[in-house]
Amino acid sequence: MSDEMINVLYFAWMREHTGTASEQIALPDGAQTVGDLMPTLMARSAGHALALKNMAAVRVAINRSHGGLKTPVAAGDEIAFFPPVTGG
Amino acid sequence: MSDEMINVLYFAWMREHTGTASEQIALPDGAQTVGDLMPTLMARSAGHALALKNMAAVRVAINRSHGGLKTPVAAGDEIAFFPPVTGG
Amino acid sequence: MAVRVQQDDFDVGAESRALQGPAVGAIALFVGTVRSLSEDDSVTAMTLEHYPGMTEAEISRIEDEARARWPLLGVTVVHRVGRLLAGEQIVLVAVSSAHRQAAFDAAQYMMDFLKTDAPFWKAEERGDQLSWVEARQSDNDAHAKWTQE
Amino acid sequence: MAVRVQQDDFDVGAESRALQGPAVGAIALFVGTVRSLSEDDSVTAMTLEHYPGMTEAEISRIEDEARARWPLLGVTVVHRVGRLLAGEQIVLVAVSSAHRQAAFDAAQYMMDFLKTDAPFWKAEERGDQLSWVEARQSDNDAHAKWTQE
Repeated sequence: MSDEMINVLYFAWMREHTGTASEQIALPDGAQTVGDLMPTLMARSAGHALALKNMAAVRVAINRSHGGLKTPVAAGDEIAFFPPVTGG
Repeated sequence: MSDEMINVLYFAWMREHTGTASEQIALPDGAQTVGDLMPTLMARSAGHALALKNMAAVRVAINRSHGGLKTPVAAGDEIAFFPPVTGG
Repeated sequence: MAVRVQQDDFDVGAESRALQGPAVGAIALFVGTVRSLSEDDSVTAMTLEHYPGMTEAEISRIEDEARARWPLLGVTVVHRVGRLLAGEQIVLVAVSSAHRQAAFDAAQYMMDFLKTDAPFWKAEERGDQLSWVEARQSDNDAHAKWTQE
Repeated sequence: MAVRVQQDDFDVGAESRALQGPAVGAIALFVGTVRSLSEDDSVTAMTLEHYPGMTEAEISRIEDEARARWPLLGVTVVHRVGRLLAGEQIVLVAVSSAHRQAAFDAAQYMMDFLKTDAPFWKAEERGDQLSWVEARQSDNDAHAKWTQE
């Protein structure tokens, strides 16, 4: 494990499943994209695994811009996971 | 001339040209459509002739519904002439 | 009343609130105002003439056609007449529906038909010059697009 | 400020007035409200969660895209967050332009993108049950139509 950290946010029902709105995690060794984070995140709890198991139903933002599993990540990034939006 | 009357209205610049907002005229003998009224109306004054000379630029309403030169007319009708509308 | 032709100004907020209701999810509103600046032009006021009786009938007909096309919950049209100063409100079309697409489409439809069918005429004041506004081809085109669908 | 995310209610009339100006001829406004009745459904309140910082950035981006597409004079977006009762106002998009087509199109464009891109989530209350609202396919379709042009 590197000790470079990223900040991970969860919203709406994903926040309820993971039990947290925000957590700091170490950037996994060799992780270059959002997709590379998934095994680490899903291993954190049964709730995390449930929240993240169907990524087709999940949206991702990197540093407050919409992205996806292939978006690059780096230390210090803010990665947010949330359901499709329902405002307006 | 029959003594059956129609009421003729003019709006906007047509009112200014004819010098009148509203006039009662006798329905000309044999007149069946708005078009049949035109010679009689145009003969009323130079201003009427000017106002009505280019009917492509004029709109007609018969009893407060949009119509045209071929719309039937009958005694008691209200015939209005006006430029293309510019409200809203 | 859904259709009003009046000299007095109107309150967009009050008209919007009046359209709220338990089944309403969307309110689309359009406000037309007296433009004083356009290109090198400077309009200080305008006078709106209309055809009393026909105006209300035409707007009600346009409302009926919009209600036949979209599931509307409420419709309000207010059109001012008489002399209006630059910057003043001229017209309000406000429509409520369960969903936004119907509200937007109906408001736009009603404005497009109002522009071509409702018997109003504008005369603009520039200094002490009064001139009748000519109809715009773009308004006929906007009307036509609804019948070509 | 053109984009506001707030708990407080907003005044549609004041927002409309704030967009008036000498070159303005058209103001298009959209108000979204909390629907309490839909089919056999009865919603008493909803809570709106959002992603502070990203929300404002996304709405500003949507505004920039609308301004690049249409000649707009003013844009206001207000979106409420927190707990809202049935019938309350949720969102306002208001756009001013010289002419109505630009104002209507831009208001609709901004609502369509706000619905798919701005990070808000609704949880509805039915009695003491709270449930997250699912995204609607029709909102994705409305978004898609702007990119297919």
